[in-house]
Amino acid sequence: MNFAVLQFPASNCDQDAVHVLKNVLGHSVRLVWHKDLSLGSVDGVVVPGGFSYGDHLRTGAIARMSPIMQAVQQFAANGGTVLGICNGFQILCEAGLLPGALIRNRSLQFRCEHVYLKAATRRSGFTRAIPSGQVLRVPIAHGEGCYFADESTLKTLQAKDQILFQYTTAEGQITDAANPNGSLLNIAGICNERGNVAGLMPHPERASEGLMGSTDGRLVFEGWLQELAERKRPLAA
Amino acid sequence: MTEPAITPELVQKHGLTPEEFERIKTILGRSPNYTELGIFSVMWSEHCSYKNTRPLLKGFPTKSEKILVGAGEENAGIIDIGDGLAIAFKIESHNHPSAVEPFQGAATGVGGIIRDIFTMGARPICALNSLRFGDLTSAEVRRLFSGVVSGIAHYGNCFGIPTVAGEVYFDKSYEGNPLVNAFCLGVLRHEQIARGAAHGIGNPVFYVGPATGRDGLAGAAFASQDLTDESADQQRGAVQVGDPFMEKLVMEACLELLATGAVAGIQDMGAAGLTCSTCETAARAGTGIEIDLSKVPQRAPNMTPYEIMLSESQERMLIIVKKGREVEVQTIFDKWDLPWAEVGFVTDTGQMVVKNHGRLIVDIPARKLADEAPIYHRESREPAYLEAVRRFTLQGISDTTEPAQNLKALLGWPSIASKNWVYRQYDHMVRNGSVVYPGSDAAIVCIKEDSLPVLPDGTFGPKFKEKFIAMAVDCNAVYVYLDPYEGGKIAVAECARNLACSGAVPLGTTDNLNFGNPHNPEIFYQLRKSVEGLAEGCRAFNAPVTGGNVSLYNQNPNGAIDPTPTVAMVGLIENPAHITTQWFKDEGDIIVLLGEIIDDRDTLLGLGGSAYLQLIHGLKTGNPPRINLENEKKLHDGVRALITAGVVKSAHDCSDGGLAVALAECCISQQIARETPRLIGATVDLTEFGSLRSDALLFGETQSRIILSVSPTQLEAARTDALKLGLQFREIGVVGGDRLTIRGSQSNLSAQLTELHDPWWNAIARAMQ
Amino acid sequence: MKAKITVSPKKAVLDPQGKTVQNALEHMGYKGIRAVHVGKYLEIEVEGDREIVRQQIDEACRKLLTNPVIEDYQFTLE
Amino acid sequence: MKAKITVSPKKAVLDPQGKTVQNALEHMGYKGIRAVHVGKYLEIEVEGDREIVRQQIDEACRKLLTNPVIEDYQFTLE
Ligand SMILES: Nc1ncnc2c1ncn2[C@@H]1O[C@H](COP(=O)(O)OP(=O)(O)O)[C@@H](O)[C@H]1O
Ligand SMILES: [Mg+2]
Repeated sequence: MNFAVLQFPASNCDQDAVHVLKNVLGHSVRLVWHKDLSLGSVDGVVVPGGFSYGDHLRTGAIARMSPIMQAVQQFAANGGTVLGICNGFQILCEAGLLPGALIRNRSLQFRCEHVYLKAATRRSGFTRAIPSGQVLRVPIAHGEGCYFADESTLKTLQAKDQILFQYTTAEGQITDAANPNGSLLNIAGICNERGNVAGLMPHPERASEGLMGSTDGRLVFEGWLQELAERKRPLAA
Repeated sequence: MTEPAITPELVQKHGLTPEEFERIKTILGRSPNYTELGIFSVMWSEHCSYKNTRPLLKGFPTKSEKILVGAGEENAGIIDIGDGLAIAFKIESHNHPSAVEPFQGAATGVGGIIRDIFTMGARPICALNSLRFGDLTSAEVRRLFSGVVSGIAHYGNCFGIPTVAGEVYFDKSYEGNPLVNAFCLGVLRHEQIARGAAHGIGNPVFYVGPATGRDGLAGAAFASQDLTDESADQQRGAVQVGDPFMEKLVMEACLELLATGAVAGIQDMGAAGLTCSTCETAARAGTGIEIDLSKVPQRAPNMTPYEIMLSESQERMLIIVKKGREVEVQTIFDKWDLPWAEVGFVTDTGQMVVKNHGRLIVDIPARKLADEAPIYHRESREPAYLEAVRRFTLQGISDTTEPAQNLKALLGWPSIASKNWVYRQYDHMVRNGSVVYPGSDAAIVCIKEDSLPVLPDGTFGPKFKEKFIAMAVDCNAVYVYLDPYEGGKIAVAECARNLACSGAVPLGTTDNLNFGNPHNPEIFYQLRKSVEGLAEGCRAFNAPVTGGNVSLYNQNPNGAIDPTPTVAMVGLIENPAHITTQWFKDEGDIIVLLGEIIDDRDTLLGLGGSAYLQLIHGLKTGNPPRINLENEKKLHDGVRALITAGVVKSAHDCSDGGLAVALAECCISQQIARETPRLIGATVDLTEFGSLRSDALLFGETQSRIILSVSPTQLEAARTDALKLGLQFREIGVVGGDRLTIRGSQSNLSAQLTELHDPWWNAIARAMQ
Repeated sequence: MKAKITVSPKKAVLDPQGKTVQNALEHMGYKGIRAVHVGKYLEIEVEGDREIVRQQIDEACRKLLTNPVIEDYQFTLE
Repeated sequence: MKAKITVSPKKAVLDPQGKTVQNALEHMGYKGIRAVHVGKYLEIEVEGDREIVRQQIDEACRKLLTNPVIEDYQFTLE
């Protein structure tokens, strides 16, 4: 596959995303500069983590005005798949590609640690490779990861199966104590109605190699790759 | 605008003595003007010139076959790690700015040390921090502590550098004068080493980064004064604000530019800003430099030459460009939307010349300014308090009757308790290289392809096998206070021991000398003796000093801080199979103690200066434990050999809190995920030492001890190897269960792991509520 | 001209910062505090036709300066 | 009563956030912007004697709500 990883000023998990897609999973990846107008020909786009524009004003607020975001909007409108990780999730929300917003952690502190997650649905490419019921251990690293949306948006998310990941206990229970940032419904990741744009606060790219302490995050990419492979395969005659 | 006349009062206000002023007049052959006076005052401050400490620093070992750039040559030292790769690292203090404005002070401290590293051409890949505060019972201390930690988090997280290790101690002596030492390490190929020298007569000089404001005016001079309420007040107007976003862009642009080969020399504008960067680059190259201030981007209206030259606005760099290649600089900096300006050129005069709109303002011999600051051999006298310290005995201190309570108290003592409240606020994983996170003896970071700066063709260059860098930072300042020489040695030994336990071979050391006012002979004695101790230690472990920092005048109205020569050591692990962590792994594994159970030549049995005496008896006194560096070295080589032989499952050194605390840490310190520790118990039998005092046996801090766990099937192999290596090898227990039990014959200690974990994990968070 | 923009969290949005400030104030001994909300304040110095500026600021608030999902804003021109 | 407090970075102090927002606005095509400053806005709902409240708010601003080293504040009581 060919992936584009966007690069905004002060993206800082861009190389990490490249590393995993290229060196761990063996696909071809290009970094795409925020001032570019086109993504080129790609199968998938990663909006990586970091502190685009220093998180000034609001996380993701300024990045979403970047020229490249027009191309991402277009790519998504054409059904292309986009994955936002951490700051990427924040940018996609600001850009209106995903509903809701990410606000300051209820602890008011940045948090870097492993958390437990469960896929809330397996309908999405990003969750389909996760064995049902499996609890993933993946790190978070954010100060503003508390997912917020108004009640009707939350209802829609639930009704349309758009909640991808929820924070859980080690046993897979969705409890308040397992919620590291105060997200409504323990939401760690969602997708749009069509299912082709997704965002999550935890960092699957930091949990894709044994040496880094967990390989659970790889499942997110593997599912995505399966889906892309199916799309590419000409429909069986 | 008329400039103030040069009066003796003005000279004194600039921290210069009448003799120093005479020396300036001799150098110039005339009286300096106001701007020149300011320039001399910052360049000749302790912070920039080391005028009080240079003779002492000469005692450090600074050579090894692996050193590519040595101490004092450049902004940071560089060490070869094989395969054409090298690392650059250094530690630096930001104590006084952090006392005035903890968040920004600490943040800009991190920014400054990161700049020192990428100035060398290296890509910064991880950071450490060493912190000291007063007692957490004080609201003001809590404000400083939380401000400093969030400042470090803010800068490092946003910049995108993992903060992977550190240390935090709390002691009254730091009240009002916290210590904030920040360390950064970067990676590069040998051929990518950049120099801070203004080579090439006629080469243009570029200023890049944000505009100059009035921030941090004369910060270097500020760092070289006692911290009084008054000086803190005066400095209020001078707070530097850090912008990690800007620095990230400046770094990426500089690394991209360095790859083009268009750069003749590069230096960051740190302490003393434009002044220091211009005169040092010229002095290093033996050239001169001329700049015109009217070309320097300015943030505030009507800035005077004095202000522009002395400003410490952050995130700025000085770049000497090869003539004819200016466009490459402009293109790259425009790409990153960064301001740049051509402000001058390199000359052959040896002079540092500053003009403003063409009018001559400053004309000083660069080398004399940069390298010929006066040097002082300060008077040194043994501190009076040491006599009482040496007289202290254990007589009248009755042995413990409640060891389990003592252990819980020690684990919940903020200086010993888990620092997760701190490091969970730091992104310690970004860049996907952190292999061992904060929480074990040393942090370990993987060096892989994308750790490196790019090459001219935009690639990372030839493939290489991943390498692993281990780092730790340590200093038990109470030991140093009680015995500066021995304490200095122990600071190095503890750091090296942390590396050895994680499987690493030391490569080099960087140190940060935090002391009080050196004009006080007793303080100078602490400084002199502890530097001697550090130097001995670095020699013993073949870990030469590649650079460091001196921070003096750390005083509050009640006196000086405890002498705190912080030591950060860096080591290498070639094979990932040798990466070792401190926690016990599997039920049934055998617990082994390497080293003597207690140093019986120590009349205080390891309790002098111990955490136990401080916390349980309220005593900060007694001779600290002795250290024999030869034994210690043998221990480190031994533990590494055992690790390499594959017989070690965990290794943890005994330090603050002694054997009992170390054992408890082996049982409770593995963290699986948020609020999910992995607890694993142990049963330890020390009855054979029944004749010893329990407090000394459990909590004494005898040096040169390491706790291993070994699989029963490998025990004999481990023992055979250890004895061959001349180590003392003693089976003391078995891993397993949900309690820690230590049997002695005077008393038994037994506690549920959850009861040990709770105070240890939560003590700081609770103190901060 | 100076546009002064105040941005506050929407009522339905969790405002832990407001709560923390309120607790701290109460700790310091201040009485009678009913609620605290923490938001943002922006000052924009701008030249141009007053009416056009007003429209532009309003637009900028909607497009960039605030996020309507979580924030309300008000501004004055001076 | 409602105290409305605006906090802005001191003029001499670097305001990286303001600068970034200014650049972003210019990139979006807005003209004539001289400067942008980004600060904080606090609303405190409080009961009590007006004069005493005024004093208390002022004190709280100095001691807790702002950092006098780098920030200025203003407030009104409504
Ligand atoms: N300020 C800090 N930043 C990051 N990590 C820290 C900090 N303070 C302590 N740590 C980490 O916590 C662990 C325990 O630290 P410390 O108690 O100093 O251990 P030791 O006694 O082995 O030197 C280490 O892994 C250390 O790196
Ligand atoms: Mg330590």
